[in-house]
Amino acid sequence: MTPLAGYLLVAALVFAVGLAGALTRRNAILVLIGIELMLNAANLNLVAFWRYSPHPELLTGMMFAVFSIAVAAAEAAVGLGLVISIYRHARTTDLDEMNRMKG
Amino acid sequence: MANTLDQIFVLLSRWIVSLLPVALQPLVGILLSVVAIIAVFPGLFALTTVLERKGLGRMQNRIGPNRTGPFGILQPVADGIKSLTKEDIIPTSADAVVHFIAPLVLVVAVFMGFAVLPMGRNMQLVDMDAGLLFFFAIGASTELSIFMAGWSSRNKYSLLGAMRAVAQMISYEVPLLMSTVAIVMITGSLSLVKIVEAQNQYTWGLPHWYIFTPWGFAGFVMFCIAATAETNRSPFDLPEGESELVAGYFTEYSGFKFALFFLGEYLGMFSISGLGTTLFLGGWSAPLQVLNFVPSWIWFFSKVMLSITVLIWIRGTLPRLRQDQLMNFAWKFVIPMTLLNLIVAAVWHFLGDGWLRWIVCSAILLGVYVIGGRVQMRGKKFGPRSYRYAE
Amino acid sequence: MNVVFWILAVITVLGGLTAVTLKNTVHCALAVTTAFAGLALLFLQLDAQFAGFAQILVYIGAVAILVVFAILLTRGSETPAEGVFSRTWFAGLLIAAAVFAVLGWAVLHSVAALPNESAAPAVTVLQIGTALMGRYVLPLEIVALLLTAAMLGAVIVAMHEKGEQK
Amino acid sequence: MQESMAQSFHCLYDCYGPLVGNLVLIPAVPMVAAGVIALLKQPRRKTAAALAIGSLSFSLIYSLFAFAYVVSGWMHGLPVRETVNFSWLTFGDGSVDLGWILDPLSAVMLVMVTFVGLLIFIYSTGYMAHDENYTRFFCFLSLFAGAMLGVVIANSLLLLFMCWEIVGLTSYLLIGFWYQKPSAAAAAKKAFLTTRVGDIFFILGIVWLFAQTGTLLFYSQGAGTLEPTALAGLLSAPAGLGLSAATAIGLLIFAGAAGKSGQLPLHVWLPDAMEGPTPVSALIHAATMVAAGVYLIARVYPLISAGVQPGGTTTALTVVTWVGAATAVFAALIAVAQNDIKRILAYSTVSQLGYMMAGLGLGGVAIGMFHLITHAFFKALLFMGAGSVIHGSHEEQDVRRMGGLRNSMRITWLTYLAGMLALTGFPIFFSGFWSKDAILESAHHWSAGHGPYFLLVFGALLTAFYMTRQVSYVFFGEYRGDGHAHESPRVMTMPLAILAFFAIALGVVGTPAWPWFRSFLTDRPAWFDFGGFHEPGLLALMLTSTAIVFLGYAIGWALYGNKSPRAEEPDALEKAIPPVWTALSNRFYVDEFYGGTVIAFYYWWARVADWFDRRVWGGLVALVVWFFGMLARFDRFFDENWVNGGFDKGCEELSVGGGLLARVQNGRVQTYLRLLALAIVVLAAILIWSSRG
Repeated sequence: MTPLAGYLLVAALVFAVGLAGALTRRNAILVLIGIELMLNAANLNLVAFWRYSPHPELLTGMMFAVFSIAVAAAEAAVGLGLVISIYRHARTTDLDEMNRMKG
Repeated sequence: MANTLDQIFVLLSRWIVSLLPVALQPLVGILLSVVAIIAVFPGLFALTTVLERKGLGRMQNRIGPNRTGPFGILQPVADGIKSLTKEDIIPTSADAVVHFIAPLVLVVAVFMGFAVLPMGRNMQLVDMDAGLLFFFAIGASTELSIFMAGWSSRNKYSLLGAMRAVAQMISYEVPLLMSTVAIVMITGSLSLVKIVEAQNQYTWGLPHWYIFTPWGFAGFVMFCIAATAETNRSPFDLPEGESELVAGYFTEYSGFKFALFFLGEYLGMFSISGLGTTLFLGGWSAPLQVLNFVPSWIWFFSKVMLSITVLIWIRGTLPRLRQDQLMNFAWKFVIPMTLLNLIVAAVWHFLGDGWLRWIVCSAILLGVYVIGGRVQMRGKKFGPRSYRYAE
Repeated sequence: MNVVFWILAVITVLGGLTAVTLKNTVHCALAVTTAFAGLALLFLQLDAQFAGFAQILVYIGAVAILVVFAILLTRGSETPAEGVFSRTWFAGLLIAAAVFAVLGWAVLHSVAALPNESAAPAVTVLQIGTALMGRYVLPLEIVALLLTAAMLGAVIVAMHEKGEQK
Repeated sequence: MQESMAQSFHCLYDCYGPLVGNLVLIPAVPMVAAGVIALLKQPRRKTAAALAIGSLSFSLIYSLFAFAYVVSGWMHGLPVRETVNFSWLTFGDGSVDLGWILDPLSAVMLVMVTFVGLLIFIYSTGYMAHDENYTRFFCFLSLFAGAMLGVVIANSLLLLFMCWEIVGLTSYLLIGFWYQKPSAAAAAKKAFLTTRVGDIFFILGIVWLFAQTGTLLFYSQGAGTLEPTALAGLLSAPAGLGLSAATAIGLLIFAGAAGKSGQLPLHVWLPDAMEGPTPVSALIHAATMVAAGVYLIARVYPLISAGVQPGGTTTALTVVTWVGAATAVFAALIAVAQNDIKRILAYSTVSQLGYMMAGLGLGGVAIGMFHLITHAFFKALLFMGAGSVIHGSHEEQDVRRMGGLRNSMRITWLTYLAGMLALTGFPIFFSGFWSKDAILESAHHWSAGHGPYFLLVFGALLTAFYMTRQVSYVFFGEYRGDGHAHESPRVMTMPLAILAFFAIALGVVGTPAWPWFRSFLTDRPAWFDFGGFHEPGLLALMLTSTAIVFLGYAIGWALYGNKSPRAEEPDALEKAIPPVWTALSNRFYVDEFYGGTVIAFYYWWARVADWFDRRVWGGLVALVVWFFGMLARFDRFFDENWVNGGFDKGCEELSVGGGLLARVQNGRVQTYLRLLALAIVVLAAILIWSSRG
């Protein structure tokens, strides 16, 4: 059976990939996708640690994961709504052009 | 005797498995059931197409297919051959990969849905503890395939159809789920097997099917509506409304892929009505205690076919909705009512046994439905409709 | 080391990679969906049925669709002229790599300390339900509130210009 | 049956039948209905009425079931007293419990309230037919009904008090229902404030009781305040002035009751309350709410009569008795000289309440309650009759401008007559006779002096007198109003008839021959024998009261009978004895007295406070303001000359630095994200590094 480290490494990899996506893509939606990936990686960690914890019957880690999934759904909804409304205003989803807040 | 007949398939598979070396047994056991599913339901599909076409024909005062074979029984075969031999066209501008993957995803997802349906006593592929959740999770992924199909074929009809379909399926997935949650609440389990067993009891020879309770009945109505919408069938067939956008999201499909889509549609119909049967109509349990000697799987399939027939009938009867009507209906009537159903189910549960809960629950439901219906129907006029039949 | 895990891991990571590298946004969305699916299966590998199905239901059933919708509504699927990567993609890549390095380093360092496989917990949905209604009822309520708020917020944000258009 | 009764009687903390378990539905359903009606739109009159009446009829049916349950228990010799108690809020180791109770007292009261209430609801559909605030009216009505029923079933003084206050509120709302009439608004305010005075004492009593016993439940398996252990404790606890805590608390609670039931000296609000719509007067200010005070005393009777020897009395009881008797006569006297048909009835109500209180004080729960029940029926009848009269003679309320209505309004006339005879206690055939007679009898046997007895007898005489006066004014002679009177619609007369029937028939259950009611309330078996009449002095007593009543009729008829004086010419009695008349017609100047003392004092005090504000505090404030003004000037000076220079310099520095920082703040999400990630990397690195060594 797979050791915990395997899952952790996969999670780390997915997290890194997500981060890379969030950092390198122009399109706001894809940045959001990257963020979703990072969230998922975190969930994987949670579940993995739950599974390998001495008391899995306490359900703590998995519950956390379930809740974070729910929250992620909310986050996606709001984020995409924002992107759409920004697109309505600025006619673009390119983050490099969205720098109105420049100091 | 009756028992062996009832369990015949189970015994059969056991026997076959027992012939094999131990190492292979679990794998083969599963494979057998999978093969069975893959064999049975397409067969049903063929049967249903004939049924639908002839039934609709009669309803629309036509004859329906009657050339191939006696009473056009062989029509599906002919169709199958035709669709297999047809050229498989992929539009030049289409996104070939996605265009190819879409039907596969659809069919696979739909087939997976059958894994948790108990089609008879001890006749389910897996008795998952979260079976219902699994079913819906799989069902959710069909939307994606539809989108892929619509988007990949670079055709505004397809795209529009896909968007409509996805929007509609998402909107109606909520009530579909909600209407089943009541049952989960009462049964205290997400496992479809347990749900059926909970309904497989009799008082005075009458079954404890959930449809025979106030909330169950209301839930069933809601479920039927949502299911019809979920399977994109008339009156909710906007995504493939021929008169509006040629054939919706599979306009650009032809040949075998088209057949796959067709298959997928019907399999979806089967699985959803199988679910409805399992949840509300007592799955494989007999409608009367005295009829218990009839094998359970016969009951299951007859119930499924019955509900399919009803679906066909509805298709032959009701006109198509408009998109806004569709959405309003989903969000302003069906979903609130399913929510209400949850409350009623809770009341039912907490009032405990006795006549009181019947009265209270029915009262609440009736009251709200009457008022809600009034509000929805305010200011709408319905005139009589006159038909003229040819002699 | 079992095979299934590695297959799933590869699927997931590949899905992620393609998602962040592909040009066509819709393809990215589809790729990320496979990544989600892979993760869900990994959950199942970890005997977390409920979480896995929830993952499928939420991510593939809802989030992916949302993303796709957003893409189509913002015409994101047309690849922009000046490349899909932002001007400073290199820095971003470096930093991501650094993050992975740190994380991986951390993991590998603590391999010895990590707990070993315990017997598969027999977690029934019933237990989860009772936990949700018992110990976790407050978080549950809060999440419900949050979701409602999010839904309203999303709706308002996305359609508040309706007045001007009509 | 037997066993279940036995079991339910020896009920442990929370074992009770479903009937009692759901008893709370009785008040709850009308309250919910009120809520729903409140949400209705104004034009939905039918729905509102239907909701109110439907909910109350549900309560009535349920109450009837409860009543039957209690009666059957009692018939099996197993007196029912079932309670449902639950802890409302807990603090430390103490807790405030609420609960409801089903026992003969509450059962009887439930049936009475729901029944009379229902009739009045039906009546109001006719009476308020032309009012545009129909829905609001029914909302208030059913809210009131719910609260009142809550008072009835309450098994906790606190719960009772809550409902009590809601009742007060609804009474306020309904008196001021026609708030556009300034008099109505004023009356509503007056009622609210006056009852408040009583309620303050009441809540003081409650708090004290809680401090003494640590619970407010009436009955809870020996731990309740009305059960021997608690009572013993209260008796032993001294409260100064040689009173025991029991007496003191009893008196405080009685003050509250006096406020609600318009006992002397807090009766002033009740007559003014007649500004409200007549059904309201009938329901709240005759039948139910004002009776709540009496009911309260009956409920806490064990407390008030704590430590009483058989045949003896206690301080609290004596006070109750005297106040009651005094009120009875006082109000009756005033009633003699009123000309507003409803005011007459109002004062008569006050005096009848006096009777009830006296009955409680003298003869115990059964006697007082019996009069309460009978009175509820015939007084509701009288009020609704008055309403019908007013309705029929074009909103005319002055008795001198009516007359001769007995021809034009047949049903009203007959029913009114029945009510009037019942009220005055016409012998044998009318319930009022028996209930009043019981009170008189117990007054006669009272150990502590005959004062109350004579007062009450005098009261009876006056009652007969003023009712005769009113009836002959209203129904005899010829019509003196404008237009011509007409009979009211069926929906209004039908309840009158029903009530009239009960006003007559109810007497049956309270005759000395068959004291069913009394034995029911006191958990004794009842059997029928004429021996009841052979008690010493009883017959004599009955004869006396009969004689008194007829004397009253005679005088009344002599003075007012069948002649129809003009409104402007002085009243017959005034011609006879002017000074008395002026005193009476001015209601003994009680209102003026209060106006001269209490209210004047408040005005004066307000003026003092005002002056204080202006002069003293105002001066201080001005001083402070001036001081700070000076300070500010100084500051300004300082700023302009020293601070600014340095500050400007600092600002320049800052702006330069900000400019540098702003480079980072380039408005790109990804930049921020990148910094974030970098920070994470660094932090994690540090963490791991530190954890290694």
